[in-house]
Amino acid sequence: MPPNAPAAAPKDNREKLLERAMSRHQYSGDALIEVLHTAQELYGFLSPHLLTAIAHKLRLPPSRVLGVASFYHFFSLKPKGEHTFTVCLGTACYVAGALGLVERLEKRCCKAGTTTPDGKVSVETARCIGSCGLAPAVIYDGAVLARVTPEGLDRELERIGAK
Amino acid sequence: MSVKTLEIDGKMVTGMAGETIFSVAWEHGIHIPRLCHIGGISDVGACRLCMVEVEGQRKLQAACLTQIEEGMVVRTDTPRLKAHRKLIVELLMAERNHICAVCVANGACELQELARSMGIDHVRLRYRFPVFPVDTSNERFGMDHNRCVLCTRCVRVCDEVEGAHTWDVFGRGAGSRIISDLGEPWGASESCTGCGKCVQVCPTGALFDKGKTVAEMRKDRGFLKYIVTAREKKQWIG
Amino acid sequence: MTVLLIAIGNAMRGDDGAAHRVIERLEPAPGVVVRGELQLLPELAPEVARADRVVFIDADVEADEPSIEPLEAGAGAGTPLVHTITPREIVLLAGKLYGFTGRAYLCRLPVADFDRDGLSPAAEAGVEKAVGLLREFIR
Amino acid sequence: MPERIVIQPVTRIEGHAKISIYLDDDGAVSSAQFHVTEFRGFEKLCEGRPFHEMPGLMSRVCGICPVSHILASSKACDNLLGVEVPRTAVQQRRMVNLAQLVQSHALSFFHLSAPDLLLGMDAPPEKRNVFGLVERDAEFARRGIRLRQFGQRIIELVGGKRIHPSWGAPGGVLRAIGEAERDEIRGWIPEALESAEIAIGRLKGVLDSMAIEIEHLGNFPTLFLGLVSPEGGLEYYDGVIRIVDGEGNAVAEGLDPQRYLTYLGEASEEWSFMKFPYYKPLGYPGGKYRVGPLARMNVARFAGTPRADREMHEFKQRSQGAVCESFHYHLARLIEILHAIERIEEITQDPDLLGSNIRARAGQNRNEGIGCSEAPRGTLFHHYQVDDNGLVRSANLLIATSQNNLAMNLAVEQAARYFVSGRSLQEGMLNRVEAAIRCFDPCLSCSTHALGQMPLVVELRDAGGALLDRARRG
Repeated sequence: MPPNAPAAAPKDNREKLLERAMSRHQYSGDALIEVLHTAQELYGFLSPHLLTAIAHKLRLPPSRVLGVASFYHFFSLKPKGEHTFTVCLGTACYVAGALGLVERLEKRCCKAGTTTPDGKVSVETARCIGSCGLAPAVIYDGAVLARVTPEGLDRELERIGAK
Repeated sequence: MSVKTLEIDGKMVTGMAGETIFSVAWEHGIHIPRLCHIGGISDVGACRLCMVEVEGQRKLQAACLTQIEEGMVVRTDTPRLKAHRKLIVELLMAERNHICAVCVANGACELQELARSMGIDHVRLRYRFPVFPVDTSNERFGMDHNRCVLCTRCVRVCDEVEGAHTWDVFGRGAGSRIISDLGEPWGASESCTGCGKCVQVCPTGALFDKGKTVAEMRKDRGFLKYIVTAREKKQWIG
Repeated sequence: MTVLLIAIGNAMRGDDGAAHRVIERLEPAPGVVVRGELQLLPELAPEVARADRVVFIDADVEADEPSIEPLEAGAGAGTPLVHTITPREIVLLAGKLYGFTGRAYLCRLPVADFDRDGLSPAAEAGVEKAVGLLREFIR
Repeated sequence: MPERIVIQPVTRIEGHAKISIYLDDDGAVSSAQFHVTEFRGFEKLCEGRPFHEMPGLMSRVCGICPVSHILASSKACDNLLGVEVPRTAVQQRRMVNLAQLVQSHALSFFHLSAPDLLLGMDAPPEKRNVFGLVERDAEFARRGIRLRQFGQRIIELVGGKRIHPSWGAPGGVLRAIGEAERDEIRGWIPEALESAEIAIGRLKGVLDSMAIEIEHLGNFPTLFLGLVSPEGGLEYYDGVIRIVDGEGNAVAEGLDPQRYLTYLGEASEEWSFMKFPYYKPLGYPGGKYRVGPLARMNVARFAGTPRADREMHEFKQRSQGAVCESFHYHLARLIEILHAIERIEEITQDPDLLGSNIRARAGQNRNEGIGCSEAPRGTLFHHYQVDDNGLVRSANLLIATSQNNLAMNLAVEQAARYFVSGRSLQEGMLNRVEAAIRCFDPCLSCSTHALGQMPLVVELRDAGGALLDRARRG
């Protein structure tokens, strides 16, 4: 998912697109995950307002909708930062020192799973991104960076002017 | 419907096809420990306390979800199962902040009773001491996440019996917690009817009547059988 | 012939609760009365006096192995502000005030750590042994 | 070089305590401090809890006087509900409070203090204990045990449990009692009254031989603070605060316990975890005051029961103004036992004691509640602030022992100045310094909310702070 795409779409259009996705599934409750995917792609994160709207349209209890949205890592309940670092913690990356990358990001930016207060950077972790040959790997704004070092992260952070 | 014969703990028993090991065992006086199961609502196999050994199967099976089969040989109380259950109760104790001595449900708590019956006099694991809030925004009831074991009885009774589905589970793993509606305070929930069924089925002091002091909370679970029988069979049992 | 077993300690303070574990694990037996106490208070003396034999079970950081030793009545060494008294003192009170003529014993349990949940391995092993010793003793 | 002596831990008091005695360049005592070096933070762990759980939670502050904490806590919660507690519950609460006073005072007198008092401060240490007492008079010692049992039995009969009863609750109590319980309590009374009077007689008989101790163990003017009934009599459950000075003149009358913050302040010192409350209008440390048995004898004008009135009248004759000798805490304690037994008897005659209306029900109507009652060791305040959902935002406990803190320090210093000399600690000196504290019967687990038992250490230090001698008890 290109992280900057949602902001580009005009607001009213997004509502329409979400409505179309729900309609495609005949507003079936079973399509909740698909609908949440579409919403996340359109808006970048799932606000309470959005979740309420989806719950009403799909005739689902709000607690179920939030329960599902909070269960999957893919969904975000808060706005993502301008840039996102997702550190792979799969076995190969872990062995190659991914934990040191998380530590560096947490030290310089914010705890994994959160976004810096200025909205600049989000730090995420993932199980295995399937790029074991590139270990340790980090997904930076959708692109996979190979054999990342803490110093490499420092350079990236300086380049985008974090902190 | 066909009758099936099987062996549980060396005893020959019979049950109807479709019945679970758990319910057949209980009908025959073999009481398998459980926290998430409660008669009258669906089973989810969340607590894993009712795990049993089934001959010919390497893995343990959740008795509340496993249907009986002809000729099955089941053991419910082996040393392996005992050790397993003990560890589960200890994990539950260590996961949240269970402090029996100052709990509203002291003396009437299913978790406490399980621990007692298993001879758990201490927990071998390091306590996590998570910080959880208490939600007393509802006018009549309170929810103390510190005492929740995530059995989801409240979620199911609210969905299946009351029909409101106010409760659900937020997040995953150790970060899970019970939420009402979109995670707002219980008192702000629009779907909650205030029926209190969740409070009565909660096995611990997590859901309680507001205004109860230490060791004062007692729960009445008889209503569930009454309502479910009334609904399904149009019989109002005394 | 009655035996009174008195466990002393705070079950919520790690190994301090070892004595309570011991009496919980002992099977009930005719003529055997068990009591768990947080601390000893003088009003226990009349009850001690009614028994033929009394065993105080207590955690002791200086014990290496659990043992059951005869306990002499006697005054403690100056406890000016304490709100509790010692086993020896209870025995003395029971004897002098209530005519206790039975025998008293102290069962010391090896312990290590009071700042934990549950028992340390050392205390756990001690509890097991002590249970065995006491079973013999009661018989 | 000035020097310092330290007694630590003040033998197995329920808390961790240390006495430091500082000597000046000439080897004379320059000052002494009574430190409490344990911290428990009970107030902190109440935060975020529903206030209805507070009486049960608070009973855990102390295994010696849980009832006092249940009561003050229940009263603070009554306040949050804004209800009037039914008379049956009030009578039960009064009775259990008095029962706790009897058992606590009986332990303090018969087991902790009587050996010093009745055998003499200079009796050999191996004799100067409860067993020396037993040798001297077994019947008297048995009476002591029975008196404690009387108090404990009432707590058990009414509260359902000897220690940490789950019985007090916001708005009232949880269990009604019946005729059987009441009759059993009544049955104890004649013997209990007799025992109390015998003890009083025995103590009065030896006071003349204790003139030096009476004079030097905490004898100084301070304020005295305690609850009194609206008529000015002894009162333990409810009432108004009265404060008198060393001359016995009223400094303040009819103060509302609800407004305690307007007249009581709490100072902290870096060398002790125990706080130092003081009477605000006189500042810190000028506003030092004493609470507990001696203070109650001084603030109340009368007892309100015949036997105790007789003793109290005589007690008040011991001084021109207020009785300022801390040593007389002991006698005051015995008079209180007598009074409490008489009051318990009165309560058992009240038919309302057996009612079934034991709890007033209401939702939360206030965000702030203050409960005040007299605990065995003095006035106890529980103060809670709760949010609109009834969760505790902050809790403050003002404990009897900490209110006596300034006076205890002064008493230790006075005793040290008079009895300690030289560069090493000797048994008789130590014993008197400890005895100064024992007058107050402090309960350090309450006052610091510390866990477990702690012994006493006394350290003697020179002016440069170098340790000269150290004694440890317990």
